Amino acid sequence: MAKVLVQEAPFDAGAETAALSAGRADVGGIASFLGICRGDDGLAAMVLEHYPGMTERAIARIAAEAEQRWPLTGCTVIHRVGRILPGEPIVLVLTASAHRAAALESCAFLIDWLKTRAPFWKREEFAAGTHRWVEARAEDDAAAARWAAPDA
Amino acid sequence: MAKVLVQEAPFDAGAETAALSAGRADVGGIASFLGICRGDDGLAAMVLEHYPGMTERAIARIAAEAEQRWPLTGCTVIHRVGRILPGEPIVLVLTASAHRAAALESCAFLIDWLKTRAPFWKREEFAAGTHRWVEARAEDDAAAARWAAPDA
Amino acid sequence: MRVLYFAWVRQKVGVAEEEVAPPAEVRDVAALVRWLAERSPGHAAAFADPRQLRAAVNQDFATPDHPIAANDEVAFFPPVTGG
Amino acid sequence: MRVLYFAWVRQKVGVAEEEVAPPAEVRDVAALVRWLAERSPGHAAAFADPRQLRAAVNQDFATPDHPIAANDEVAFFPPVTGG
Repeated sequence: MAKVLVQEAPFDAGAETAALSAGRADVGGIASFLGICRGDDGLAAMVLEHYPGMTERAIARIAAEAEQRWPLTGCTVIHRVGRILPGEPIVLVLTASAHRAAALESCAFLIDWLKTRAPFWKREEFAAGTHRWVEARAEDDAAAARWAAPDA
Repeated sequence: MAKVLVQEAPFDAGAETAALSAGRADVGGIASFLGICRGDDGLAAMVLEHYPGMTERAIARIAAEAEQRWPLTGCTVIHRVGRILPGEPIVLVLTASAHRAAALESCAFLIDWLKTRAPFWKREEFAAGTHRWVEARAEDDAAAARWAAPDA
Repeated sequence: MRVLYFAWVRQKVGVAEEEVAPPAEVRDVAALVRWLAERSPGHAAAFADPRQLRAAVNQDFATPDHPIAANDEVAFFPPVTGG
Repeated sequence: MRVLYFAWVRQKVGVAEEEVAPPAEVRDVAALVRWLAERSPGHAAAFADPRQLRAAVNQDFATPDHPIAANDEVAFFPPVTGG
């Protein structure tokens, strides 16, 4: 059963990682992906909007799919919302398993599916005072499609 | 230029991760793999031996290959040696890039090549007082071969 | 029926959510889109190109032919861009 | 020539390293293995099955046909198991 959090507050990636192996000796590897807000093109801030209720539900479903496909001993997904500055973390995906391949593959799977199946929207605010909604990228759809399933 | 450390001391995965994005806004994602000592079959400790000098050289070469294949903004590899207890971390691989695919793929590449190309040897010590050298696994060779290069 | 809007769909419609009571012949998501588009110039702008919209019914992604009922929660938004 | 041994190769040989001066006709890694195997029962046991050994010359992995010279550092060990 994955730990899923959607929150405005920053998170402690080190503490979350340690929690997945604390007090147990069956974890051989923990893979993680930390998504960070880049400061391209004079970006002043990223504002992340989401669909409360559906977001948690969608992430839990994606995590359950990962747990069905790979033998995980733990899985944590934390996604921030609200206003995020360049250099600040946005999302953390952690997967733990007895073996590294399961951890690495499921981590890549989770972030690819999160990008295309969880209801978040990013608005970029620029130093000049302008802003724009980030558009979905065809590469993200292609990355998610690599993991195609009957329900995809 | 990757940061490569071979050491007996534990490492701080959170601090190493933070260091890859501190003070810069061009990092979009950091992938990591943390290898942990499992306590299978009554394992009391794992003792890691290495070839001082060649180890650092081999890891630096593997990291340079990753930096040539993917557009990384940073790369850190820390591998512990000496006596390690079940539940303790053994190895940390971190890769940072503007985009997640480069970070995720290069992280998987690094740990796969580390397993087959860096001169470390593991001896397992069991509660009963017996010990045995860990044997190389065909799966590790197969995983490394996925990334085959002209020099592989 | 509760209808929610997110991102630029919300900005164009002008509200984040509203209670609506479409007539009985509005039976699926596609019909609801056509019916909502008539409500105001903001709605018309938001729903001008349905191919740019995604929908959820009761917090699950839904296709245009997905049936809707009086007590449903229906949401409209652009393709997602999280992660 | 400095020769290093690691893991069970070291345990079987009984020392971690030694200085050796093989004759001039010992020109490659494979010949050095045959020559070292004669030095003691421990060496013979360590080098009994060369297919289970890996070698490095001057800290780079080397194949059996890799040439060796007087000032080289040559190492023998089992397949690696780090990570």
